[in-house]
Amino acid sequence: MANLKVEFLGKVFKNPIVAASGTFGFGEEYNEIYDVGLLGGISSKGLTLNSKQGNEGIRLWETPMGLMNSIGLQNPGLESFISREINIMKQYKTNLIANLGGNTLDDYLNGVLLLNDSDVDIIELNISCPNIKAGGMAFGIKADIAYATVKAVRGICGKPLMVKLSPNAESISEMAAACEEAGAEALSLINTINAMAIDIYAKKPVFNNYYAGLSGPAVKPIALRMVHQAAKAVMIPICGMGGISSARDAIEFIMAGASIVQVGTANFVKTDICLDIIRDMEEFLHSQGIRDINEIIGII
Amino acid sequence: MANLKVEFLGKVFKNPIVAASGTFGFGEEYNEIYDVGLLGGISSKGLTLNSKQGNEGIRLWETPMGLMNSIGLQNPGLESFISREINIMKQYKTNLIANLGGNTLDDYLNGVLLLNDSDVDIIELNISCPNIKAGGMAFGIKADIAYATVKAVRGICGKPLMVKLSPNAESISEMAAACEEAGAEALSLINTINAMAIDIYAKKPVFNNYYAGLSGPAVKPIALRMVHQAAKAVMIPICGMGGISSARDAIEFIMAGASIVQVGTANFVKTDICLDIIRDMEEFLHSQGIRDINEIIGII
Amino acid sequence: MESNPMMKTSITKILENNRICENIFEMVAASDIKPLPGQFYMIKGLNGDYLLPRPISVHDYQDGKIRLLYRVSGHGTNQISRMKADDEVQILGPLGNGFDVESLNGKIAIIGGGIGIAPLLYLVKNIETQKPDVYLGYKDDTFCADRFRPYCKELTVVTEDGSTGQKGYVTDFVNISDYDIVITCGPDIMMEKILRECGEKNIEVYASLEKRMACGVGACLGCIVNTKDGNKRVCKDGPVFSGRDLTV
Amino acid sequence: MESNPMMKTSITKILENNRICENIFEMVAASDIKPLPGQFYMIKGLNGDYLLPRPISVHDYQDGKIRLLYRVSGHGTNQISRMKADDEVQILGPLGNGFDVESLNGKIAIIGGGIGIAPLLYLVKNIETQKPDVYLGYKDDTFCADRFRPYCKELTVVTEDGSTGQKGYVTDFVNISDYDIVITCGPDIMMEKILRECGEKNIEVYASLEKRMACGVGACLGCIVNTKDGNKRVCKDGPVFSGRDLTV
Ligand SMILES: Cc1cc2nc3c(=O)[nH]c(=O)nc-3n(C[C@H](O)[C@H](O)[C@H](O)COP(=O)(O)OP(=O)(O)OC[C@H]3O[C@@H](n4cnc5c(N)ncnc54)[C@H](O)[C@@H]3O)c2cc1C
Ligand SMILES: Cc1cc2nc3c(=O)[nH]c(=O)nc-3n(C[C@H](O)[C@H](O)[C@H](O)COP(=O)(O)OP(=O)(O)OC[C@H]3O[C@@H](n4cnc5c(N)ncnc54)[C@H](O)[C@@H]3O)c2cc1C
Ligand SMILES: Cc1cc2nc3c(=O)[nH]c(=O)nc-3n(C[C@H](O)[C@H](O)[C@H](O)COP(=O)(O)O)c2cc1C
Ligand SMILES: Cc1cc2nc3c(=O)[nH]c(=O)nc-3n(C[C@H](O)[C@H](O)[C@H](O)COP(=O)(O)O)c2cc1C
Ligand code: FES
Ligand code: FES
Repeated sequence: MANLKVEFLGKVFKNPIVAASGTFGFGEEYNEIYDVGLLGGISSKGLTLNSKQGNEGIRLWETPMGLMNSIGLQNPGLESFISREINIMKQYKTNLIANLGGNTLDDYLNGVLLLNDSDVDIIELNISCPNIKAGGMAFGIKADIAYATVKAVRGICGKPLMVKLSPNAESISEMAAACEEAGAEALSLINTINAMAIDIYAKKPVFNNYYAGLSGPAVKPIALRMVHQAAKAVMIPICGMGGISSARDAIEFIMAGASIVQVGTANFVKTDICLDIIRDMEEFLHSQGIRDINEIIGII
Repeated sequence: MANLKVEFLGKVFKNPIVAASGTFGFGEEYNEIYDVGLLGGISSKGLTLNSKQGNEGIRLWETPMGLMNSIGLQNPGLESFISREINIMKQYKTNLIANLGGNTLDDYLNGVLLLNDSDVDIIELNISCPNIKAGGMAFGIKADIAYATVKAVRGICGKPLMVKLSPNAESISEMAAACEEAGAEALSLINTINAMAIDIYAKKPVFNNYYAGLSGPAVKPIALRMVHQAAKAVMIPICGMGGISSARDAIEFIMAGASIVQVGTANFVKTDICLDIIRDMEEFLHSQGIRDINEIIGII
Repeated sequence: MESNPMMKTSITKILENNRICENIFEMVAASDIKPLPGQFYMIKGLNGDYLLPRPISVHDYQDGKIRLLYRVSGHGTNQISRMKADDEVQILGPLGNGFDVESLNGKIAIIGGGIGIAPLLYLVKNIETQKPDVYLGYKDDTFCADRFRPYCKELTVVTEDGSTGQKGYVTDFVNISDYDIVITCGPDIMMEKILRECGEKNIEVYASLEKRMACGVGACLGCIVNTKDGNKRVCKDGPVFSGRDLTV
Repeated sequence: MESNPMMKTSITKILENNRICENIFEMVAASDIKPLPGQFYMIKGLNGDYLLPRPISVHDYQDGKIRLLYRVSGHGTNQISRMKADDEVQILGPLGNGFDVESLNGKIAIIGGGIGIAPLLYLVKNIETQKPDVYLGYKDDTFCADRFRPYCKELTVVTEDGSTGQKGYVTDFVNISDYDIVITCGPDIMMEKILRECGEKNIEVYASLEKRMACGVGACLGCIVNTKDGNKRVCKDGPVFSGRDLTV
């Protein structure tokens, strides 16, 4: 039996597989299908200070081995989260990551203050949501804006702070380094890649916002490159994601420098795929005579 | 019969379908299979001043609905091109685009000088090849470097000048605007996206250069978004590409702002796919009562 | 309308996958969980070159076998239709709320349009109190209409081209005011018309809705419909909605 | 060694696709172009979730039908193996230079390893001057060895586990010096050994090489092999190379 246990931001992850933000709700629905406590962690649906109804119009669009989404951060708001959803999530014996979005610095700061007193294990600061028109995006594109944001958040944050990077950043290496310097204790990447689809019969963009976020196996090779770049640019640990659909994919991210990984779109392809991935990772390590997953983190 | 004819940089394209650089050689091999003169144009394999042997090690890697390549600009060099390959290409009754790569500004300038006196219809300045270690890449990433390069080239260029953008640019909009301002008469995009693959058994990156360029259907939604962004940022015409595999894809790019498009990886999937695309585009226009393809260029 | 007593992902061999007409197919597969009428499954062939499973309603269920009636309307359903007996298929479900058949009392009209008739057979078979009147509208080919006959009081078949049954739109042949409850599934335009009319006449109405889905279980918030009570998930809170709640 | 008199992309129905043993399959499809021994085809099922066609050698050709013998070694060949008679397959070819059978004069040894035996049958059948000695090396299952018997002077079968024929590596059972010409196809390590030995002993040798391919026709420069004469394309200048030209 190979060891899959990893320490990340001072928390023990029983395995490196975390359900990705926005693809797993608050775990409740998937827990009807399998015990989500078997996962290393769950990253919550992206939360905002106030509840949000999200975007109008088509929200999902399939592409060749990819998925575009424009959910627009529909969520119950932080107050509801802290009084209700967090308690559901806490029942599962796994790490609870609160994914926090926002349009302005104040949104982030007020959000963090609320989460400070809650039971979440890690805050994942989402400076990269591509589906909000005003503001949200810029935080994730320019390294100097990201630096200022993370620095301010770090100043008041009482929880381990992981910053989620956007693949739309001007330079992933510079962005990663800026966030580290500003006090991020870990980085997660990638969020979805800005993309477009057109309904050629209607002669209109498919999404009301024109662009939407691309995820899934199609983006994996790009995500892996970015995780490798980020890992080379910083000393802090990394949570890698983007298209992971198999143990092989997960191991690639880990070898490229991720300590833990998130699985998003693949949950839609096969509801219990995370369990397959955990099982197959262990088998891979065993077959290769690798006794501990920690031995291969970042070996490339 | 709908009209597929487009004028682009003063040349008549009998249809908007151009074989993409690096995927079609100099047309010779594909012409054994079908009459490549039926295409709107052919963009040559990327050329450099001196001949190049290209990269060692694995050069191709399949990904979910994508292809990574690290050819490294293997080519016979401009002298050979001008004395030999160009004559082969000129036999085909179609537009001849010379794709020009380089590591230094001087490479580009000397290359353009040679091409000035040749029979090529258009020069496609490739400031974006991701597979050359030194230099090559930076031209395509920073808008100010691109500006300086294009400006210098424009100064001596006696041919219509199309600049090929990299999706790895910090900002596609700024890059497009910078190239326009520097004198580019058209833009083509996207080149391949930097990506990575790892051989988890060997614990090594698949490619000697670590990263390689991703193309094919997987990248289409990203490419389409970038073409739309570029089209909104400039007034000059655009040649769109990235994952086009069907008439539907081609029409999406045209609606997003491309006057002509290039088809690359899809040629590998089905050797004569360009002919299918041309036929199906015409059928689409006809079925939608669109009499002239020019009516739908950039309508989104 | 309590939902999902149980559901699971299973990979199973297709028992049958037959063409019914033009581009309508029927798949039969084993499933040991008895679905509620109106529930659906997320279906994916193991070798398809499409990413997401496709939502398909239960058309019938008997002796541990589900029947799915589906129309080839794009790339995914095309590939599903090419599968043969013994090929492996991934099935998640049953999903969604389904119809609360026990609450259906009174004179019932069931109105299906096109492939929207798929979920209605299993519903009709499970209405115990009183046989409903069933109205089925088609463009031309009138597939599977006969399957309804044994379970309904009256069956009205309508085709747009008049090739079978009455000629016209199915909605033109229903006198809504005759019924206590109306249930509908079909093209948006047909359902909207019925919802509006029932609303005006204050008649209880249920519609089974369709939205693009990713997770199918309520987690991704991709399949939202606006209701008077805010956003609802078609996959989890639906696909069956009461006209009272919808904002049409 | 002049190449490709003609080639084309065709979409055709599979005539047969049978399992031969463990993970070796054989596909039969119609093709009206007679290939040269050593040529290959780019093969793709119409519904596979993989992007690129797979290169597969001609194993045999008769009466307008090509036979392809292939090993399931990954995702694409796995999907190809699941296709059934009447499923549609896209075939591009014949491609590559092939063997120049007319120039093969003298005592010939043909050495195949594993699935590398695939292209050798059609070659052996087409050597007219003198029947060659054929050496086939396998890990365990000795598939298709009997097919060679009628066309060779002597047939030596070797398995690594000794379950059939001789036990050991096939290269241990060939006395290279006995031959004027050696032809080989199989694992790199086997071919390298043979190339080196033939080089030392100055014996004419031909190897059929494998490289990852995209276009298959010589345009993409993805399948390069270093030769004494610079980079050559395995798909167009090969797959058959003379030991004289290779740098091993
Ligand atoms: C709850 C529910 C039950 C359904 N029951 C049936 C049924 O019993 N029989 C039947 O024939 N059809 C049914 N549908 C519709 C069926 O899901 C779509 O026709 C199918 O998904 C189209 O897939 P495609 O690959 O052929 O089309 P494509 O256009 O290639 O699909 C692209 C993407 O859009 C989605 N999509 C396209 N059209 C629809 C649609 N109308 N509804 C939902 N998603 C769509 C696909 O799922 C896929 O993700 C149902 C839909 C829902 C939501
Ligand atoms: C000229 C030529 C002739 C061949 N003839 C035969 C034959 O007759 N029978 C047979 O069983 N095999 C043959 N092969 C090998 C066969 O092409 C590969 O086994 C097959 O492509 C593997 O595909 P996959 O999807 O199963 O593997 P995957 O590993 O999933 O393939 C991923 C990618 O790598 C490529 N690839 C992987 N392994 C090889 C390889 N060994 N050679 C070339 N490309 C590879 C695939 O084509 C694909 O693009 C031949 C190869 C070449 C180049
Ligand atoms: C439907 C959907 C909703 C998402 N919502 C969020 C979100 O609220 N916050 C966030 O940080 N990322 C969100 N993401 C991005 C994912 O967490 C993940 O970064 C991305 O999808 C790449 O991983 P994948 O390819 O495994 O899905 C969402 C992704 C999808 C597909
Ligand atoms: C094998 C290969 C070689 C390529 N070589 C070149 C090149 O020499 N010069 C260049 O500008 N682009 C080159 N490209 C990029 C293509 O021209 C095109 O920009 C890219 O592949 C996206 O289009 P596609 O998805 O249709 O292939 C190459 C692409 C491939 C796949
Ligand atoms: S499909 Fe994910 S919430 Fe309905
Ligand atoms: S596969 Fe393209 S050159 Fe050989």
